[in-house]
Amino acid sequence: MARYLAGRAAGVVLILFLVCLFTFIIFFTLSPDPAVMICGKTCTPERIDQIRDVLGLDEPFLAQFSGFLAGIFAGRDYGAGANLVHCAAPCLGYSFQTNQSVWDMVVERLPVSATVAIGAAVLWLFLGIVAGLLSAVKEGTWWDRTAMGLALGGSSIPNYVLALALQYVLVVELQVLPFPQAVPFSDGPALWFQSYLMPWLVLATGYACLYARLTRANVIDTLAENFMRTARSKGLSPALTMRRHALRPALTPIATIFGMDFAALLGGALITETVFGLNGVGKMAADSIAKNDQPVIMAVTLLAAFFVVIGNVVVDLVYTRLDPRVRITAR
Amino acid sequence: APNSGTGTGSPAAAPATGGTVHVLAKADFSHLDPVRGFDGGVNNFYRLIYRGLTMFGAGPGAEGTKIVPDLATDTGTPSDGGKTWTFTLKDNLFFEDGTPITSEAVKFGFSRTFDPEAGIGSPYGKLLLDAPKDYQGPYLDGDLDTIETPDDKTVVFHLKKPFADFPSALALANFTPFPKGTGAGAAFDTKPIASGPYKVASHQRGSSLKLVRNPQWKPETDSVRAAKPDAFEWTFGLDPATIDERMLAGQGTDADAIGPSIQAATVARVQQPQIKQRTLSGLNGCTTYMSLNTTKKPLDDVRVRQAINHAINKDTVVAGMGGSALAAKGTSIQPPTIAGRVDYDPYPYNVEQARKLLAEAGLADGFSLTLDTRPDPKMAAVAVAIQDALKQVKIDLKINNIDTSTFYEVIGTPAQQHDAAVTGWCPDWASGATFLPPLFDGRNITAKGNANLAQIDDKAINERIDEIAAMTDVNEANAAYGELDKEVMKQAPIVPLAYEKLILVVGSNIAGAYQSSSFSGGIDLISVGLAKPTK
Amino acid sequence: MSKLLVVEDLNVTFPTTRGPVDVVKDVSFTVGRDETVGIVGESGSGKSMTSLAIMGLLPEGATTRGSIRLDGAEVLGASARELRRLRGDRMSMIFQDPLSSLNPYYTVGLQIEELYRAHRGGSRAAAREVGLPDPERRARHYPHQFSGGQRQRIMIAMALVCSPSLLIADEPTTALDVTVQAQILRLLADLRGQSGMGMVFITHDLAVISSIATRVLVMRRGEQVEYGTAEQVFAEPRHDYTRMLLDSIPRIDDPLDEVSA
Amino acid sequence: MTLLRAKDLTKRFVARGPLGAKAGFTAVDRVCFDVRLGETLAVVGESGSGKSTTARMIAKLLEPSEGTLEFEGEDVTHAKGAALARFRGNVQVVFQDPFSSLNPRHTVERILMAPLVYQGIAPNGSRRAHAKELMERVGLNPDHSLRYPVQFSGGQAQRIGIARALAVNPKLVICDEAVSALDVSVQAQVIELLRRLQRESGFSYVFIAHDLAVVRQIAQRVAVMSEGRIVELGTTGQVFDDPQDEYTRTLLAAIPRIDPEWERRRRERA
Amino acid sequence: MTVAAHSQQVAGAPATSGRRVAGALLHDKAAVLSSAFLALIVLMAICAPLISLITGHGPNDFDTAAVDTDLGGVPHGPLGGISAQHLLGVEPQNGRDILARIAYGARVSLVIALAATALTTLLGVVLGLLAGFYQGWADQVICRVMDFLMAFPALIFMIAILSSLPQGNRPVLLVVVISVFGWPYLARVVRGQTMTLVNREFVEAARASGASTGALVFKEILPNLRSSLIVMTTLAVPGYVGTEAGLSFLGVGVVPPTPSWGQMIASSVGWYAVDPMYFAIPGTFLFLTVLSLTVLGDRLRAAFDSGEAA
Ligand SMILES: Nc1ncnc2c1ncn2[C@@H]1O[C@H](COP(=O)(O)OP(=O)(O)OP(=O)(O)O)[C@@H](O)[C@H]1O
Ligand SMILES: Nc1ncnc2c1ncn2[C@@H]1O[C@H](COP(=O)(O)OP(=O)(O)OP(=O)(O)O)[C@@H](O)[C@H]1O
Ligand SMILES: [Mg+2]
Ligand SMILES: [Mg+2]
Repeated sequence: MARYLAGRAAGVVLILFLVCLFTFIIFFTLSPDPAVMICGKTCTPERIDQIRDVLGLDEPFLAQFSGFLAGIFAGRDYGAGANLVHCAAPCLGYSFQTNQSVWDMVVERLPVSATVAIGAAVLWLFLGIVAGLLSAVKEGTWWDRTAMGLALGGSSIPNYVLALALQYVLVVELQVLPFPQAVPFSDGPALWFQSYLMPWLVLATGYACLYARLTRANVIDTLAENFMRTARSKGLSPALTMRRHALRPALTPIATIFGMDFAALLGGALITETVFGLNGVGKMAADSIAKNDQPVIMAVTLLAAFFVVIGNVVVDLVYTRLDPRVRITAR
Repeated sequence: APNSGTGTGSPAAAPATGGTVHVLAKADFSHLDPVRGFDGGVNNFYRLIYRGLTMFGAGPGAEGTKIVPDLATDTGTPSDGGKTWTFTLKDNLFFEDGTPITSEAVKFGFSRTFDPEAGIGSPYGKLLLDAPKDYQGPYLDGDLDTIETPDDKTVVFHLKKPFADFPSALALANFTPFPKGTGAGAAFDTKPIASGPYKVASHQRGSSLKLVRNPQWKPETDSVRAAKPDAFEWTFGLDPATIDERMLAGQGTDADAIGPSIQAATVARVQQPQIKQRTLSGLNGCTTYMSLNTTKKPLDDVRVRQAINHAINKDTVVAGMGGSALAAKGTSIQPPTIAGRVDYDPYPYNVEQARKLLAEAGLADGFSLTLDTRPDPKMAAVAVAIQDALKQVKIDLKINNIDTSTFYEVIGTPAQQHDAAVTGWCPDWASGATFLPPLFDGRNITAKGNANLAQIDDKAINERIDEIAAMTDVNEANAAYGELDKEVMKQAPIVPLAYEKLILVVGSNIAGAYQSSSFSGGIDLISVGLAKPTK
Repeated sequence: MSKLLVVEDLNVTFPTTRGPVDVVKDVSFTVGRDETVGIVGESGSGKSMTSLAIMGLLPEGATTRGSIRLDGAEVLGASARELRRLRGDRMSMIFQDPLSSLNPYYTVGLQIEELYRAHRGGSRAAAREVGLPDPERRARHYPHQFSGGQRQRIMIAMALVCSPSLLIADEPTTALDVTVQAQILRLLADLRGQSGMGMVFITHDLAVISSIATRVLVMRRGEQVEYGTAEQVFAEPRHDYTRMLLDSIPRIDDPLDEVSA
Repeated sequence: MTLLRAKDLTKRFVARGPLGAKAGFTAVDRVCFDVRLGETLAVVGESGSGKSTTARMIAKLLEPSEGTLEFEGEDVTHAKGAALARFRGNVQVVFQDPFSSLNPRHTVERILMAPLVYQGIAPNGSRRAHAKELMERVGLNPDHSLRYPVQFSGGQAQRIGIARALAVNPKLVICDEAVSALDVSVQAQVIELLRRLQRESGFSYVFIAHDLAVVRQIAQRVAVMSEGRIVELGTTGQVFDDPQDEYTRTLLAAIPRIDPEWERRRRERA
Repeated sequence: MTVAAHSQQVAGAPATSGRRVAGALLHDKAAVLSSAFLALIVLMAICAPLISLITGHGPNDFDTAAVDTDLGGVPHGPLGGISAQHLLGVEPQNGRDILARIAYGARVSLVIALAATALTTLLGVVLGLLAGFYQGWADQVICRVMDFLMAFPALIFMIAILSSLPQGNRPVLLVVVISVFGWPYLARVVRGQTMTLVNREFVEAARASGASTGALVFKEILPNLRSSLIVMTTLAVPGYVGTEAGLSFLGVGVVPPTPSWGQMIASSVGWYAVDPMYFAIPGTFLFLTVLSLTVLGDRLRAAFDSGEAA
């Protein structure tokens, strides 16, 4: 176990390093020159050179890359003379656009993304699994057809359409919710809840649809197993029969997907955060891409990669826990 | 809700003192440090917290582009044929922290534009002032000798060459005075030192910004800023469609709110009388145009460029930009808000004429062109409209989408630029001086960051530009630019497509709102206020 | 005293593309308290289907006709809730295929435990009595870690844990060696004596049937060909099939006829 | 001639405790035996004594922890590639658990054709006909060839497993309680089939069973296992008539019998 | 006679089971309707030029007369400008015919979505199965590659790569890029379930029957993954339609004015309050397509499953 974990940790570090390296290479070779963007409309070549110099963009690839890595582990200095600033480890640099410390930006925005992700995940797991389970149990009934039709419809509607439509109906027409705004929890739980409700709903819909259909398919398969007959022969309550015997085998594949989906969401829900004006990592990513703010892009990339890789490790660990037959072969 | 539904009057009514004006915005300001930020939106905002020697006037139409004194007693005295400018400061001027605003502060503020890291705003400081060639700003190189401060109230600028429009340049916020020695690094981006009627109370990057009154600002020293509300509050990061919905609904504090221009899809919804009466509409002062790369075949032939000018149906272009409510047909290079601009239409829509010109050029069978554009819906619509129009004259237009973040870099690099590009230009102030020379002076063509997209290098035009720049009478110069516009269009290096309009819906409690021609048609923040402030 | 279980004219039908197939046809028998009815017969003759019908656990699609009464109450067509109350507690079943009948995701300990918890009562010592060595440790193991016979004993333990009044055992000892089998048969006989448990015992081992069953039902192709006391069926079989079956029993004292080299 | 020789086969299972602590358990302990060509070796013994584990190891489905395995004189303990393929073609297995060893998503026909397909064997006539013929041989209705495993009874499923093992012409068939779920008449039929194949094609069997009567009928030699070890190995006659080991004696004593009185009465009536 | 016998032999198993399945599907109303709808869409895509010819509207022809340019370009008339002229109405602002754009858009959207789905499914299933089956270094390698692809900022990469590549054949490029980054999602699910199935006894049985690794993985294990696969692949279709739209929106998708359903839906977003039909029409087409695919997938599975007991 310890050896396995050590191996995985090494893998995580390797992947993160590769992601950094490749992202850096893309910027270095393919991506636009941020100096030009900063330079603005009345721009001279000298000014571009000057900006490149200030941002360190004129250095060779390896110097830039090692500087970036060194910053993460040991911190680094920016500028010279009176303008010198020390950026303590873990240093992700400063935004080209706003000069903010990228680490601070991430720390500030992560809670918003996490709130969005966790709330939505709770919602979609609940909705998806309950709907899928009910549909499986009532296979072929009108409930099953309706739920699965809705699930298909839900997955055919893009996020942004749903977001705006929901806003139109709930806020503009019915006026049951205020216009969404990121309200911190300290402003009162009710307000906070209201403000995140729509993002949760929107994000959860797409996932819930997938999870409902997957749950249904897997539960139907499981229900046909002989051990379900045994469970029924025990006279357990239907809830317990379902939850314990049918759901666990059916949910193991869903655990895999959930790990991936949730980890990806922690790295920011780009569209939803943008549409609802939530100041999370996703919006930061969208903004930084639009403005070619490379330090910020690097940071969100690294953050998302970190979550994804860790998510995958967790999924693998959970999987061997969930399915005892797998455990025996897991090194 | 106290102020929703029934409007308390038109947006133009005089505002009362007090209350909080809310502003709904898509994105946060790039920088609070005025030496760094430089665009219509942020310049409009800077006027609330910063003061300069001169400023743009307050009022609709031409009022808003007039240069008026701010900290200075007048708009400056030129001498030495316009090479030296002297300004005198008013009395009783203080910064937010109580330090008096002196000539030293003016000089310090101006010299900040030379800092290699901070001075990324407008280029005029370096372009105009006769500073040592390698001067790197006050933080690295100390004082700047070419700005004299004979006493606390007098400041004298020495320019490289005569520049009649210098007071206009000084109206830009980049030259905001600051107490000597402050603002190193990015200090002002987080904690600016206000000199205007408001100061920053709190700023959460990307989500909100709150301004409150600056008690050190003395109204009697300021004849331009009305500064009626007690506070301003920005909400950033909102989706455009959401902003439109909120402005239409006008619930709660949204009644006290102003926002950016509505989207095309919302135009039909602002036609109801209750909403229409709180709607402002006007030009944004920019020109949307298609540049034609005169170095590429067959665009090097003026007849081909003229034919393209004739062939493009600007009505469909306007439709693509959101219809007549959101754009007007473009005819001349300079938009109608520019002083001295002549209204004329050198190339009316005429397919026959276009065919004839192409036939003359030996291209009756058409050819193909590549158009650089951004994947922005509006730009895409314009590109498709052009494509559709050029089909009639057998020109096969290929659309090359360039990611928004790289677009300007690509088209500004002659080596990468294709045959044509759809883009726009806004002047820094309302005269031809910041419109025609950057776009059509052949000597400005650079290998990177090029603005002369047509790459036209015409001796006559270049010379004329120098002549006009040397004129000391601003009005005379403006009139000359109007004529130069015609001269340039004879060469047809670009196709003026449209002048974009803004439609602004304001909250029902908003008063004193008008569009300022100096800030891309945005609502002039120093005059806006509330009709009935609630406490 | 009323009978514990009365099965009357039971029919089980499966739909197939070639029309409905009757896998159980008009089967009738009764089980009294403290009585064991043995069912023997051809493989595929409907023995398991009959027992599943009693438990109300027939696979989806199967239809039933007839009547099954447990303690006088009709089981066929009883509500799900009613059945649930009966199952595990009043009647329980040992399934034929132990590996696929155990949930691979849970330890066997939990699978036995949950039944006990659901109905309370009963004896938890069952696990020990089926002869699994080291029950405490093995309870933490998963089904795939057991041998065939051990799984079968787990199934038996599970069925007995709540001391049901009716036990249906579908080939419960096929995977057990004869010593363990004898031990299990003794255990079942004891339970029958102590708590008056009735039992339906399905097996192919006629010797086992003869030692445990009070009455015997012989099935073939879904039909019941013979039904009577053990003694009558074994000593005076009436049907040809029964005779044939009894004649086919391999004999331990018959040595291998030497044919191969 | 020796077909298969197992030398010191040992299998240890490592069970993981809740905290990753390992506990070793030796399921099969230094087992040695050989199977001769055309012979039936029966393996009997206590439940959980390691019979199936041994069977899995000699079928090369489980890596032995120790020991070697020879087939036709060739060491196949670590056989791979072509050698393994050859081995697979020669050794077939009937599994103890009938349903678990049948792919629930395949029709019987497909299950029965699988060995042919996997080993690239084309029988005379079509594979499908071959599958139907196999079904008939083990007493299944060939019309049911398109059914799925769940649609069969336990005994029928077991016969599908037997039919699958016989689909190719193996030299050795390992039968792990292959007839336990069959009624005696079908059992007799299947045993007869196995013996005929042995006579005609020289099949060898490793026959694991609990039914000692069946063992006596079919096996030439018997191995008795207890707690992972072979405690006795000898000809059927020796083991049954003169058991040496204590456990073997207990085993033989526990065989259930029909009341001899009933037997007698029935014979008299007939 | 010989011919018949021969053909029966060659066709082998699929012939009879294929015929049986087809027969079962023909009796199923939902399956027939779904197939009919899919056929209609394919036909529409193929005959798009014909549709334009009949209606007289090309997919990129402006019709400013059909929209009100003074009102931001809303279509004249109710229901998004549905009229005898424009059977499914027109786009706001420029008045392009929606029917023509739907027909042409089907080409791009369906080709991209279906091809990307096919490719991701292929890659995901094959690599997922192998990783789950071997569980040794092969698993390690495949898993690390998956980790990398999933952790990699695909969007940034696509923008950088696609915008610096020549226009070329965009749809092909899109399919490749989407698939390369898309397969690990499915592969991980497949891998997980495979790890469970590998230990099942029937796999062991097949191994004993002499099955090669390939046969074990694809013939024995794969059929048992069907349920998850059907769900994931059918839902991947709308997902990829959306991805294409998103990429187009970022300027790296198909080049305007080429219509695609995703782009139509994306550009309809702002108009939801004024011209809901603009969204409803492409949205409905997408929904019905996915619904048809799902129903057909479900029914196919049921028909294959039923065996004798359908
Ligand atoms: N789902 C099904 N569809 C059609 N026929 C079925 C189905 N399930 C079982 N059968 C058939 O029903 C018959 C009776 O099966 P059952 O399991 O009751 O036999 P059994 O007497 O228990 O046999 P065994 O001793 O082999 O276990 C068998 O012929 C079997 O093929
Ligand atoms: N995967 C495993 N992990 C741990 N222990 C195992 C595993 N498989 C088998 N065992 C143990 O190994 C021992 C031998 O099992 P095996 O299946 O070989 O017995 P068997 O002789 O076939 O018994 P039966 O007659 O009951 O089938 C048993 O005690 C069993 O619990
Ligand atoms: Mg049975
Ligand atoms: Mg065994």
